[in-house]
Amino acid sequence: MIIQLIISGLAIGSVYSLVALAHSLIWSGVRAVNFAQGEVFMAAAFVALTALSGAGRLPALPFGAAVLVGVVAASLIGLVIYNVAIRTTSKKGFLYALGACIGFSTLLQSSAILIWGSTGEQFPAQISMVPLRVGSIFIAPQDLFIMGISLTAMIILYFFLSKTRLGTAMRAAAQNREVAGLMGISHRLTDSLTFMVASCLAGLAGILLAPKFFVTPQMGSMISSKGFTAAVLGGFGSIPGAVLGGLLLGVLENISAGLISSSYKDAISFLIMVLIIMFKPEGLLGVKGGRKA
Amino acid sequence: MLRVQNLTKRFGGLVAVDNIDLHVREGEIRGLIGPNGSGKTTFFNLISGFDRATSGKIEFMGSDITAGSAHGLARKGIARTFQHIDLFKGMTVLENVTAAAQCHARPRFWSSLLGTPSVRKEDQALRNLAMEQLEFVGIADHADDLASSLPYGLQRIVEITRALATRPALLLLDEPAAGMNPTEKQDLVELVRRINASGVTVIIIEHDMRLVMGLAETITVLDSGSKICEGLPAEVQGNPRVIESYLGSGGVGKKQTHAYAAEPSGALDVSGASQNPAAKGQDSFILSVDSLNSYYGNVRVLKDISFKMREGEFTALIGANGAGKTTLLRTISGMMSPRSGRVLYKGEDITGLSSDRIVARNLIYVPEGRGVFPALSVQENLMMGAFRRSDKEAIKEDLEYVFGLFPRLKDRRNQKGGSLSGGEQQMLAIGRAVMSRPRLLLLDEPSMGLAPKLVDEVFETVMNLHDEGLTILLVEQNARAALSVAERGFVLEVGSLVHEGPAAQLCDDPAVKAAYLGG
Amino acid sequence: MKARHHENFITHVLPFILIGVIALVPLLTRDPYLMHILVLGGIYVILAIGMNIITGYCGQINLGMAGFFAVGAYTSALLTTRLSLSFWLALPISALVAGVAGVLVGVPALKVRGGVYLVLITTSFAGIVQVILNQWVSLTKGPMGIVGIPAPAIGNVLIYERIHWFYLTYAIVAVIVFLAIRLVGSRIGRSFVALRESETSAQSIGISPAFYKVLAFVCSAVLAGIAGSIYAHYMTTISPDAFGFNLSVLALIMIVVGGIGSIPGSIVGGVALALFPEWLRALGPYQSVAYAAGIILAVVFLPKGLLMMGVDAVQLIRKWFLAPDETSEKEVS
Amino acid sequence: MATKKSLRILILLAVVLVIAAVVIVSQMSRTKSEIVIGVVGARTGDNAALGEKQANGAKLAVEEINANGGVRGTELVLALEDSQGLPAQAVACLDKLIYRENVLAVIGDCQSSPTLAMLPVIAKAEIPLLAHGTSLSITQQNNPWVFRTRANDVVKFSSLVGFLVGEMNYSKIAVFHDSADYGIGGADAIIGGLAERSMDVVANESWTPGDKDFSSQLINIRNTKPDVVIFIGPMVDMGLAMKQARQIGIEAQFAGGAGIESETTVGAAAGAAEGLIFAAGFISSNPDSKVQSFVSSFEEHFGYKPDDFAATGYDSIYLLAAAIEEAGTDPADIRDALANLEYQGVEGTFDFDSVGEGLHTMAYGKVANGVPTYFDPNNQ
Repeated sequence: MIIQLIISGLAIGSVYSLVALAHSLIWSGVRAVNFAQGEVFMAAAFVALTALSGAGRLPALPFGAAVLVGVVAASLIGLVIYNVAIRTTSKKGFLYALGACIGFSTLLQSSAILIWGSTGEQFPAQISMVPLRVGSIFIAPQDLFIMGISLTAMIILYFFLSKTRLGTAMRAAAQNREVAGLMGISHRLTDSLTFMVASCLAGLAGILLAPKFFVTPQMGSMISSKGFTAAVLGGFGSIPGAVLGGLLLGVLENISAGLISSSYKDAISFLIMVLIIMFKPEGLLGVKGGRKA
Repeated sequence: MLRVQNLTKRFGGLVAVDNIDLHVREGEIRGLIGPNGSGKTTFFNLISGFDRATSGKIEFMGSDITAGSAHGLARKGIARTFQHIDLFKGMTVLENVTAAAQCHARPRFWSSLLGTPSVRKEDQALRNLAMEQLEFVGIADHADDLASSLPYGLQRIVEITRALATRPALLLLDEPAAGMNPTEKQDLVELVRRINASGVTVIIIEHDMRLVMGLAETITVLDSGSKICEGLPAEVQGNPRVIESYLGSGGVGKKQTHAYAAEPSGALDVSGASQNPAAKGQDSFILSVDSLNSYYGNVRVLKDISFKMREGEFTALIGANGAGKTTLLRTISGMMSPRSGRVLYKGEDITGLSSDRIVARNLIYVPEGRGVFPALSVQENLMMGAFRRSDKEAIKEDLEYVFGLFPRLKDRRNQKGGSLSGGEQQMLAIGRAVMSRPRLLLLDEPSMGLAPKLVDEVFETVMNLHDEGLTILLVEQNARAALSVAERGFVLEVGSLVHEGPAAQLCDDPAVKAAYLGG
Repeated sequence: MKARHHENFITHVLPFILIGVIALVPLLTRDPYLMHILVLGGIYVILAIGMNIITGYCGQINLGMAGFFAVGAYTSALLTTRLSLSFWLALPISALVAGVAGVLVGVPALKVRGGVYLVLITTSFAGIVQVILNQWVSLTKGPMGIVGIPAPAIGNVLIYERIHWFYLTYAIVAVIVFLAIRLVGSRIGRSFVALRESETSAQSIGISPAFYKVLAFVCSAVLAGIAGSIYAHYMTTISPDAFGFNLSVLALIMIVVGGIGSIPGSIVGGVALALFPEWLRALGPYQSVAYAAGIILAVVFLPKGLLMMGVDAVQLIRKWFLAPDETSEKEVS
Repeated sequence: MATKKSLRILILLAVVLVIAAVVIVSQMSRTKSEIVIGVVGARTGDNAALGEKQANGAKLAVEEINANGGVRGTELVLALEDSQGLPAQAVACLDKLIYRENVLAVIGDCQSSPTLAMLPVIAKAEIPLLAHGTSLSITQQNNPWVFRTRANDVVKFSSLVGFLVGEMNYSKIAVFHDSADYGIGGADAIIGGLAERSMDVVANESWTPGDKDFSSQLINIRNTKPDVVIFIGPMVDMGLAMKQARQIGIEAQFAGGAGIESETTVGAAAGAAEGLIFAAGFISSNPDSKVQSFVSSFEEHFGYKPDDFAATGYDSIYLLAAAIEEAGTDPADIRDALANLEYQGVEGTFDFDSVGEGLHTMAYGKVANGVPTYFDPNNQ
């Protein structure tokens, strides 16, 4: 029973991790927060779905290509959000960035309703629905698929950040913007890059969950806040923290829902958020007394 | 009235305030001086409750206030100003001061809501009190101006007035004269005297030695967290330890001859451009700065700075802190843009270009405090230096060259930059600069916070780089060390160049000492 | 001295002009549709003032207003439906309860370092409130909400007609505006602003951050509670879905659009955000897209808010038409 | 003095602005010549899908009616407003419809809480409201102007229970519902229905609307080994729940009320809905000719099969048309006409009782090969 809960918790958790990663990357890199992350998540799923099933004159693409299209779309949206909502308001203060981002999430959601309608669509499952049975435990192949892809994405991210010049530059800028400038690294570049990478992750998360969930214009709203909780839980701005936080949140949610009461599931995620912020603001893997959030 | 007993404050490993004893008599003016990073401001934060002491005891008018909260102590009668002006910008001057005047008044929520006569009378009283303070200080006519709209000097005064409005017994002034012009400073001295005369005890941190020496009866000198000397201004000025703490130890004097003999060997041509020894002969100025004026907000930090540097030259720029050395380098390297004046680099006007553009022209700035990327490995840090370059082979060579310069770095190539010692970080910072193939290298306070031995080591490498034909502009507080390695020297005092000459002569020039210690 | 007069005028006179002008609308039309929008607008204004006290004046970003609003609405609804108290008793009580909620949020909020965490913690509070409303069925009737909330009565006259609600709401708004102006003008308001501008300096002159931050939270919560109570009795039926995250966001947008740290700004913002979407109804399916676009533009392009923009416009007009008069004045002052 | 002047200008400016506002809001009033029917429903927000289907059903009906010469020779016109599923907004929509568009009658909202908020306004404006929310309380506000054209939860689920226990002889029934009014109301109805037969549910689990992951609750249900699991909640949620139920190895028969057979739900269930039994007023595969013609023309208009909500919108318009045809354009007459009307719609036979409940019987269906099929247990 418990194991069953943990496994399905890990599946959803790995997706939380991706979204949490997106939040943490942006925070550590640009000192900003993208409150429209959930809608990026949603948009990517819709775009990928459209690519997969083909639209108008466009031919239907294979899954892999569709994913690519969706992720690219997400990163472009991220770029726009940075340049319109974040960069313009950076001088005016957090309040304005917040307002602009929220404007964007509404914009994306209502545009989605206009383009794809509000009824939502089913994302064709990529792998069999038949559950694998291990003893009394049932494992949905889909869950394994999700975990696998998220893991790969995280590994790729790790290599990008640690092994490539641009990735290192992003980390450098995250640690000391001014000096990074002295190395000839322009902020505009790294900031945009950070937003695009983060949006890629959020987008990928959306596409991964699409077959498990149903693709609707509203699918992003809850995920984004779960992503925040996960990021804070692991330590806001910490990359490994985000991964851990996501998995942990997924499992905690599932177990508590299974053993206590399912109806208070969301309350639990909120509660975790409040408790962490109050008693361990640096999170599980964050630096104590690290930069203010 | 203030009695501090072996007060200590640690931040992690660093000991910012080291076992300090201090007695301040009722009604005196106490000067608190010391070079950068000597823990003066931390000391203030401890007394005023903004930081908790690690150990030790603070007594104020007989009561133990070691664990007092900042706002609590303000009500107890300890007022302070801040090193970097921190006014309520959105408020008018009067509002700023009134906010302080209500220090001892109860909130009186309901009566305020209903605006009962009594509370109105009280509010009026507060406003009058604030007004009195403004009149006492002599800025009453600015009462309704927005605080942020005032000139810098006046903002300092407003901050002092705000502190006064809490009717303190002890007033802590943190570099009140910073960024003031001579006349403003005169008024300030006079004001502090009047404040003191009105029965307020004053402790003042100040870098303008003339001012503080003239003002304080007793002066306490801190160096790297501990009290090194206390006494009358004259005594302090003569005290060798004080002079050393400011002007620095002898440094690598032995290398001086070497420094003069220095001829670009061109063995490894760091600048990438071919460069024959003769180049130094002709009038080819690699850098020429003319009548540069830079401001922080309303503060004029650089005043018509003009100087020229030849290709291959090694110039030291010295002066007490607050003199504007760093600002000058930041302006040249494009991290801030000047209000007026021009910076010519190899004849090209680079004034106001963004820093990454200027880097692209091989003008490299090694910032104060090194700016090592703490979470990047040593090698990654170095590679970031070569961010703009794509010539993989050459980058490899240079990497090896840097490791040649600093063998320690080679050993630690995979360590995180943050885990290095101060000296190693400095080497890393210089190495990183070399990686971007500098033509002109701006070095900011490489000796800061380093043990003398390391200082020598760092300066030696810098000299070697110069021998390799690199043009260097070195900024140093540690005047002696700097002058011992450089060929030429400039002395900067409160924003303007006051002396210029061969390093050897400046080294013993009394005027230099004056620039630091006044008198 | 002139600057001071100008300030005085904007902070003390303008708000009542605005309310007065709105109160005159019935002379033009008593059309229930417009009245409904304006009543909502009035409720929004109260919410916006609350938001402005905590966020605009004290600088603490609070995205939990929906939570306080809901607490007020449900308290009032339960008191009147279950214990059949009168609205006039339920209103202050629900304000009080909301105030207590304000303490519950304000105290933890003290420990929070920086804006983002504050946003997250206040959002979580609102989220928790909504979950409770949905799940504690025995008390709140869960998602079905509470039906048949009685209309308030003055003497034996029921406040039922839209027009009556219009006058009642704006009477309350006027009182609140009056008190709010007093508050922000008082030493307390001064301390709020001091904390916003610089917490360190505020401490250095004896202002206790803990006390004043919590106080600010309570004030805004109380106002949100009052707004909620009015809302409940006006709608006569409430359900959790009316108190979602969007409401908190709305409160934020209202002060950003109207003017941050300004009471008259709150009035403009509140009414504007009630009218704006109705105008957009004409656009049919595109309305919410246009709405979102409008928000983004407002946030990015009018940082000072609609009100100050209007005031500046007035200044410009004066510069153009009253130039001579201007000069004569300089001579005077 | 300066402030005096700016004061005057400001008042002027403010007055101008307000007048402008008033004008903009009160623009485009309709002429009374045509028969306008208002439709209130969520077109944005979480329940936009319901509103869209309801509106499409209504559109189709209006088109057909006008094609046949309209009502009493005049064309029917629809005025659609977006309630976002929020009470305050629903009231605003209603106001706009009544005082701007001069509607004769209103249909909607498709959710209960907005509908409840609309009731006082309707009572005051004295025009008929054909309500589509299924919460019982809607018809219990003794508001003579309210007519419900969908089976309420009690009717729907007690009859479902009757069918499952009576006809199909299932005994171990588990109910899995959302914690919103639909779910809770439905669950109560089921428990009540079972209680009549002195039985009880073996498991009663719930989820918060919008949840995506139900494993924990489903595991609890699995452990009670039920014959039937009845799902009640938002369409998407139900679909996901069924899919995940199969994924963790629940083999029981699935069942549910109207909406569960919708393409949305069946699609979301991705195969898990196969064999699902449901009770609905409307079943798109009902052989009845009237239903079939509706389904085919709806599909060709909007590209997807109609469901409960679409059918309700469709029937509501026809009901109004019939009533107006008979009684003319006086609201009171229309109300009385509706009350006495007996009408065969695509949802079944409408016969409004004293409180305004229209539907009292249910049809049963089964999902076969992904499509809801009309289901008659006798000839299985």
